[in-house]
Amino acid sequence: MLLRHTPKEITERSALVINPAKTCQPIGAMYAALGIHGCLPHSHGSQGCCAYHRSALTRHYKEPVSAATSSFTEGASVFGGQANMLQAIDNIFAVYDPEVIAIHTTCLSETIGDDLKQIKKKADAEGKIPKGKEIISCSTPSYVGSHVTGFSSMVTSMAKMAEPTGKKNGKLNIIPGWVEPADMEEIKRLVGLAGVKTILFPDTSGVLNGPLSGEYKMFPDGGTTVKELKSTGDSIGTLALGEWCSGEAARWLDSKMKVPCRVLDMPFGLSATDRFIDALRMIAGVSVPDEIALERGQLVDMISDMHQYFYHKKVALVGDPDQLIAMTEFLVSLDMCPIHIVTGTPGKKFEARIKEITKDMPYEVNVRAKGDMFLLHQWIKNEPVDLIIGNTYCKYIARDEDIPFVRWGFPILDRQGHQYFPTVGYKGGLRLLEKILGVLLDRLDRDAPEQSFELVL
Amino acid sequence: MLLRHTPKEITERSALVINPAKTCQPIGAMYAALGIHGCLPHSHGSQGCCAYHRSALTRHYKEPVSAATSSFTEGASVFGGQANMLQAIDNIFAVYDPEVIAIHTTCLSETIGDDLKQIKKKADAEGKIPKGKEIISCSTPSYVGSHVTGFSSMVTSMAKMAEPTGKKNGKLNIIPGWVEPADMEEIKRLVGLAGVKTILFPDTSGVLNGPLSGEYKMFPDGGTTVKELKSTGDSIGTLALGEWCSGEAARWLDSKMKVPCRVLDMPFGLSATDRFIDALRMIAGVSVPDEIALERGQLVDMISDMHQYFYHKKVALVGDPDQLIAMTEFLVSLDMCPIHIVTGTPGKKFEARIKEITKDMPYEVNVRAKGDMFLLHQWIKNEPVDLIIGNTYCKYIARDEDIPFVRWGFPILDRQGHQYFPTVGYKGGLRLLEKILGVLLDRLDRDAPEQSFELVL
Amino acid sequence: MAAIPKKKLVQWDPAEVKAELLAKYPSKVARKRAKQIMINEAQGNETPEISANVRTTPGIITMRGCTYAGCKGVIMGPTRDIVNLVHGPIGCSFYAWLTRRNQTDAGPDGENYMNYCFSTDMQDSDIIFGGEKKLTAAIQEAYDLFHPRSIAIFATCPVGLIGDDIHTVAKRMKDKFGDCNVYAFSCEGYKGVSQSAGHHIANNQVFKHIVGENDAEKPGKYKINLLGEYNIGGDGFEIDRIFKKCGITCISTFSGNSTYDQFASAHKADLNAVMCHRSINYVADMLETKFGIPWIKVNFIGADATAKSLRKIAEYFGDKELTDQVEAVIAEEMPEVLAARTDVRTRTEGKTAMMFVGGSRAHHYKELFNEMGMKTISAGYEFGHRDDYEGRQVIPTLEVDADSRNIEEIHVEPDETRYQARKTPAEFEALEKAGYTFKQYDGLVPDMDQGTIIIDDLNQYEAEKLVELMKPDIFCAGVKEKYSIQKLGVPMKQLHSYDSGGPYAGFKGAVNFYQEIDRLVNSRVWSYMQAPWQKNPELSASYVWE
Amino acid sequence: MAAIPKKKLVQWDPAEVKAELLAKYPSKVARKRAKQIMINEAQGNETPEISANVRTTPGIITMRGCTYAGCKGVIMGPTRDIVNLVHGPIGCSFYAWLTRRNQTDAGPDGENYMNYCFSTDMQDSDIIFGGEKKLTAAIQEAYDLFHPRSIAIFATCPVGLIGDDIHTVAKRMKDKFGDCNVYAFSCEGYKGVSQSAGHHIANNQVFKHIVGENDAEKPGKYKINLLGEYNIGGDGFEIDRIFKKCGITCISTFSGNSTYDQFASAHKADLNAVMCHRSINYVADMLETKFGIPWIKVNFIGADATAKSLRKIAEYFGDKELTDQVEAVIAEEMPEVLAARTDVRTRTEGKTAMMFVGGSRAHHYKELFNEMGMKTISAGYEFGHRDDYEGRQVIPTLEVDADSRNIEEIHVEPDETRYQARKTPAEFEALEKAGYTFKQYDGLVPDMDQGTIIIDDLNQYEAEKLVELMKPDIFCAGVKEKYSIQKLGVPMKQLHSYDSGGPYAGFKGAVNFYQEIDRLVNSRVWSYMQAPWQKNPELSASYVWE
Repeated sequence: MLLRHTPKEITERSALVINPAKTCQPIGAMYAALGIHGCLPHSHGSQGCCAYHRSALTRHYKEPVSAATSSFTEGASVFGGQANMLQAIDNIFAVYDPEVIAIHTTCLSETIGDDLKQIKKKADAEGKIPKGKEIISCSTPSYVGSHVTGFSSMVTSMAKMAEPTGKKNGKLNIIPGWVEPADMEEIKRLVGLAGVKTILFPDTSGVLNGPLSGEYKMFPDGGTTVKELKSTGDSIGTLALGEWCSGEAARWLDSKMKVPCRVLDMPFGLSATDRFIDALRMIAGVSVPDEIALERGQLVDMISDMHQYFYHKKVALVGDPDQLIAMTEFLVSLDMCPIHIVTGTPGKKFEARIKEITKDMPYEVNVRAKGDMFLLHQWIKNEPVDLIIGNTYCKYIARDEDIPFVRWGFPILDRQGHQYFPTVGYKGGLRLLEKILGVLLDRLDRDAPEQSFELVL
Repeated sequence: MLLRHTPKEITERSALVINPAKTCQPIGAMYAALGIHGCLPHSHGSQGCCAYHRSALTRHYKEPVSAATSSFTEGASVFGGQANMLQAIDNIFAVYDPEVIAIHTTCLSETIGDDLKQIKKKADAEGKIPKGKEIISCSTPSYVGSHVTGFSSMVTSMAKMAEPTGKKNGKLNIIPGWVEPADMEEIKRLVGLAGVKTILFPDTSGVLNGPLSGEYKMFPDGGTTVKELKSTGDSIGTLALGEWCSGEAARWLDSKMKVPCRVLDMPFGLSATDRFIDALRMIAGVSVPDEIALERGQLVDMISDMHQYFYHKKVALVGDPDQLIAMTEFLVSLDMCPIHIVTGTPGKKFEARIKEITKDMPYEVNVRAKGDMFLLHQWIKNEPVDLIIGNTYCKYIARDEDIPFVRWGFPILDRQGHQYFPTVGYKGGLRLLEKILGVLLDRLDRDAPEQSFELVL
Repeated sequence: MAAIPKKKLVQWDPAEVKAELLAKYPSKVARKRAKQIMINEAQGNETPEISANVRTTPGIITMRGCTYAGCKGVIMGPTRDIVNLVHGPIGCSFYAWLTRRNQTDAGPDGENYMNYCFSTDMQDSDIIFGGEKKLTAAIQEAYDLFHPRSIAIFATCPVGLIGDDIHTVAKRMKDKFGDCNVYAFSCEGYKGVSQSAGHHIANNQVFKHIVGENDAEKPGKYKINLLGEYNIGGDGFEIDRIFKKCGITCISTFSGNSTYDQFASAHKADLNAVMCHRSINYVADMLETKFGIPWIKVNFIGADATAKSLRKIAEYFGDKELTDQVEAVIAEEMPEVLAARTDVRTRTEGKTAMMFVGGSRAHHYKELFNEMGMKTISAGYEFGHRDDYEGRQVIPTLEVDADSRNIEEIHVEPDETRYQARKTPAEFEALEKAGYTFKQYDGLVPDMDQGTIIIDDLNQYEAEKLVELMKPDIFCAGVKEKYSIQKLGVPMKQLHSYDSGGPYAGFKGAVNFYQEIDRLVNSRVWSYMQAPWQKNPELSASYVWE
Repeated sequence: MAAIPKKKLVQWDPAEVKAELLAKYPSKVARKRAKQIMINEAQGNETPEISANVRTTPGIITMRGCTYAGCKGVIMGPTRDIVNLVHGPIGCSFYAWLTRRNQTDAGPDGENYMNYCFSTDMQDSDIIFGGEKKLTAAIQEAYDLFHPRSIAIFATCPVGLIGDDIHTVAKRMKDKFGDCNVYAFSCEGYKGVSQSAGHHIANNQVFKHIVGENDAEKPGKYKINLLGEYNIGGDGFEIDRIFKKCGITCISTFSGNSTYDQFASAHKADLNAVMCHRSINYVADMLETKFGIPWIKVNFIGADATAKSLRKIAEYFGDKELTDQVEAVIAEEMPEVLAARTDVRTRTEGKTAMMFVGGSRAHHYKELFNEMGMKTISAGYEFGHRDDYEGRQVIPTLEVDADSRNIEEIHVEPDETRYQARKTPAEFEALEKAGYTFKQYDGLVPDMDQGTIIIDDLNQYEAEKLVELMKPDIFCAGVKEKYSIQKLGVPMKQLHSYDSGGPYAGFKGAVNFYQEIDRLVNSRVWSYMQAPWQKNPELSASYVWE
């Protein structure tokens, strides 16, 4: 057994986290910043943070991830990191020449109380910021929230780049939240089909799913441009996909820029995508194009064709709140039964939302925000499931307990495809069904006695 | 063991086929005919043929497949099927009112020598064919060729609908061959991106991957229209994808209609897709759009990222000639080693082509046209492989020999996805890589001792 | 899963429905179909007449298959230790390869050819010069590779037309091998009007070439044969389980999970229990005439029907030990069944079903729907005969048409040495006085409600109309029909292959079926067909920001 | 796979390359980097000086990690039966969770916490009010759940800043438990200038808190410790296999696949063999001073180097039995190695490599490339010190800067009771006369060719330039560098994690490495970057129909 020391019996833990279902804020801020065209994320802390975040993102995407660091020394930790930051700004513009430096803090710089706004002022005063270049920043102490809240903070800083001209641009802001590059691309495709002009931010498509062409672009072609970000204040409205990832930025634009917003669930699965598409067509005042209707119909068709294999299968889920809410709703709509649901990100309203979605289910539901995968594993030992959906770390549980496993979420370190094939939208729903069905039927085929080994399923 | 009676020792068989790697011509003709908009395929023979073909296609697509039959009785078999056919024409137009009836023969009607051209003449003479309606037909005796040649025959009959006006239509004919609806859709997308106007025939997209909407359309929205088919004689040229499936029709248009043609491999994998795209841009005189270049680069990127897992893995392949040729070339380009390759379709030039593609491989290659899956299984027993790629029937070999298995080809009766996600083109290549990698890594994870169970792959 | 409330009951007038179904047909077709579409107006014991087992109309999209399918696919397919070699072009053998879900237990001897597909793959040269040489070679190759105890040869369409004498080839090879019984079936697809002819051809040959081949005594006190059970989805395994528990010995099953030796020993049973009346009642007659084994109609589809059938078997043997054991088994099995039934009925009561399948199944499964409180509002057979609808009493009056004439009828005599009456005339009389009925089957019609619609050889066009007009909660037929029905938003259950479900026979099967139907008729899925923007299509202005 | 011929050799002038690398830097940075980029012009035994183990420049994208990574990730990570509890916000523990490929064999006792991740997940309240209470509770919960023999605590950045006294907490819990050794590491990420400081902090604590805890005698005739081997991809398993075969007993490995008890018994060995000089040479010194165990530098990367190292160990013990066994093992293992080498050399001869990794690896792996006939045209360390480049003779001259000053240096004395010289002065003298060298390491530079470029703390910008200018056939570094290099069309091999390959140590490892490099430098893949239309871009007219 890989996790041989995990006991079935569950004891409450007040201080010890084992096998976390979250990581720290800065990596979220870094991922979000990569969704700005020509942006170099910068980690204001000791160099290890930056190294770890770059490694984690690189392993997930199998793509280069560039980011700089203030490389704090012990001295800097005592006397403050301003000198390091100013020096970094000089060097970054001199050597890498990005359009934007997106700085996030760390537990280190937060604990010593570095003030980025002040540092930026100083840099400005000293003329360290070349004309037309931008520096944005957000506060992401690792001891608050999780990678999800860090992502949200940087997205909010992106929103704060808005420079309203007073003249509406006729566009819709869409904040996709922490989804894959392929998902962002798919959202753009759907929006395009619906004939809505949009500003999508952040946008990591074309950044973290790039080609191999013999050329290395430190700043790839993708990403939301500074021009677009400045224009978000002139948009007709904002759709935020996911309360945890995107709500704050949307509400800031609403309250400060008077750009009305609506926070929807991330468009995973049938119903959440329905609500997204319905919002689009109402905002745009268009009727839904046949192509989208066809994709929807195909998803419903596959649900009906394969329903017998989904029906009442028990599922354990671990991941981030926005994703889990949409996935739970999707599974329930397939008549599957998500019975153990864990996120490491804090937030009681997550538990409430899940309970609401699962209230008609024939099984008792275990849900925990600020939980960990050790707890999830113990729940599974007490009430086994037919399927686990989560990030790569689930493979240790899946192997120990011999449970079919679909990789979904962050990080996925041991398989390919997530950066190329979307799971949002109706087509994404088809892909999720294909994957879920694949592992369930593989298991059926594996365990079937020879008498009932089936050719046709 | 499911195939417990299959001996390792190989003895030549002159008369007995066991576990065929092909089926008969009529089903190919039926599938092709479904790619015409508003067409009802008709099987001129006893009703069992039609029932079997409809069932097989239905199990593969999980979609309705409508086709009529002459329902031969013993009497008809003695006195000829003309009366049945004429009666069928009456009933079909009266009850189902299709745009086209696409008739194919069977071993029965061929053996007794029914003459469809003559029957059609008679129907015409007797005014049984309503104005503006079409009847096309092809000869598909089950005792010649295979489902692939049957497909080709019906496609050729579609080409023969050409009614040149003498005025070029500026379009390119593309004959995709026996690929999935999703593949035909993907070819249209690529061609669209390349800015080439085309007539794609047959086209089963929108026919066999339809939505569930509460409405049943016996004749779905998809399919090549009669108008388009009549116009193929005015096209600037024809690209036939796959010698076996599409070559004959293309050459007919070339020799009879003076529409120049080029026969390419089916665009599965990197190189075959390269040749397809290169042909498109040269014919259209356009440069390849960035979007296609990006998709290509992504495919190359994933090949390089995952090369270590493909390198020198042995593969057994079974399927149809055009698909196998492209797939073999693709696998070789990944440094994989396809060592056992079987098609049930006759054709010595298939073996020659495969030998050519695999000549630099470090292993001896077994290739057989007009072979069967019993032979393939015996080859595998004698020289085991790391992967099997083929239709659903391979699952019996895969389970007995405990070999990773990727479903690809026809029929796929026990999994979903093939009708929705293309495997042609660069994106299709990414999907193939994802699937191959998936089963190889699942096996790696399954068999890894705990010491070397990997988080990151 | 919460049951989705459905606005029921759709009102329809059967006469109008029938008129609708016929409206679009050319008059000739309309006249023909009118006789095959019957509004059930049974009064007392006089049943209206329906036209059945008649030709399919060319061009009308039928559900039917061919004689080969009935012979090779249905009857011989489930037999595991016979090499079923199809003589003909490749297709017919390919399509019958593992596509029916007859489950098989390879048993201790481990002989199982079910997963294999054997064909002579005839080529044009064989059509021109004849296929006997190739057939002979193929039989030899099969024998050399596998040394099976038996090889069966099946003719597909061209074989009859080119005149290959497959029976002589078979005989020659049988004599040559000595240790392998070889015989052939002239089941060309163009014969007869449906699979039914194929069943007949298959059963005749089994009777002629296999039954009675093994006279060795078989152990067991209460010995029966189960005729017309094909072990789809493991039905036969469940029935075997029950027989075993009751102490009943099943000498042979025709032909689910069967072996050559079972057929060969069939004459050693003391009672024939007939499941699928259509496919095999004539075998029961022949076994009675030749060996003196009486037969009764049974039905193991439905828990109550299962109990009834078990009691009927026990009553025949008239032995308290068996009767007690049967009652004990029923008492043990029923509670779980009733619990499941009570549960699902809260969600299925009053819902409606349609069934168009087989030559007996549509009748058998009505039992299960009854148990769930569901009403069968329309039903019919794919390849049934009039007696399957109206009851065996019509058999003498059936006229044999051109298509049936060529299907061989075997004339059998009592076997000089092996005929043996199973009971004394007095015993039989006593049983019958007590209301016991031998070789009795009343058919589907009497069990259908007044005003329901019974349709023979339903076709795709009529099926679609029927669903549109009568809006059933579930529709049952085969895979070809499944998806066109479901496109209409009505769940469709395959009753040939069970959609990879089952078993549905016996007690456990009943529970499986209850739950499966509950899943289908109460699934959320059918509520997804409409998108929100279809439900309220008004636009723009109405969008509410936070 | 056919080797793809590549047009070699790119001509470049090292001085120009260096100038190019520096051109874009602000002058201050350029001056600093100039000292860390050295053109190798070694004459005789005088090696030029390089600046190393100095601060990373803020804003310059470095390959380096932090002190915590070196301490928890590298040194303590591979130890399986110690619960490694990270005190700090969640991230640091999460990122070090199974991301290094130290393989572990749970052994007979089955204790293995490698697959677990333990953290106190500090929250803002802990930062404000102090984290000692939470740490105490977490240690207690870990103890109650697992009852491990030891718990190690690691401080991340904020811990030092808010002044949690983790050492006192550890001591208190150790005393409380009695049966569980608890100790802490002040390895905050901001300390030092690279992972190197973390290695030092870790090793010091291991030496202080664990080494010498178990005085029980260990069986074995030729007892050694292997220092600085971390069992990445199973390297340690291969070395253990070879030791076993030779009859050498490895008392403890620092710290690949190690256990608490191995560390505790390290003082029972008679020789310390040092693999990674950078991470552990000072431990070797301390073990010698305190217990009298002499040390030698070894290298098991490369088959020849492995043979050389085995002979060196055997020579130390000076026992014919061992010498013969070692020779026998080498004789048995080498043929397969040479066969593989000969084969791949036909495809790798003359190709070029670059390596920028670790504090010794870049040097060790040069051996393997040499064996393949490949030239290392540029190399350097990520966290090496001057002695790793220039050799130990420079150690006395190294000035301790502000960053290193705070990294504790332990002063050790000979152990009164347990110090014991392993050989007599005469024996040592004899060995040295025979040319045997103890505690000797000459560093990377002398092994590099004239005119090659040696670069300390290479950064992403320089790496990209270097590859563009010198076009190596393969580039070696870590995962962060992998894909930017490969985008340039140059295969990149990770020498931290081996890209899920390995083992590469010892004899079998050498064969693995040959084959892996052969795969990489001769892969077809790099020829696919250009599409056909890029190769001949002319258009339309030229299309040839059949």
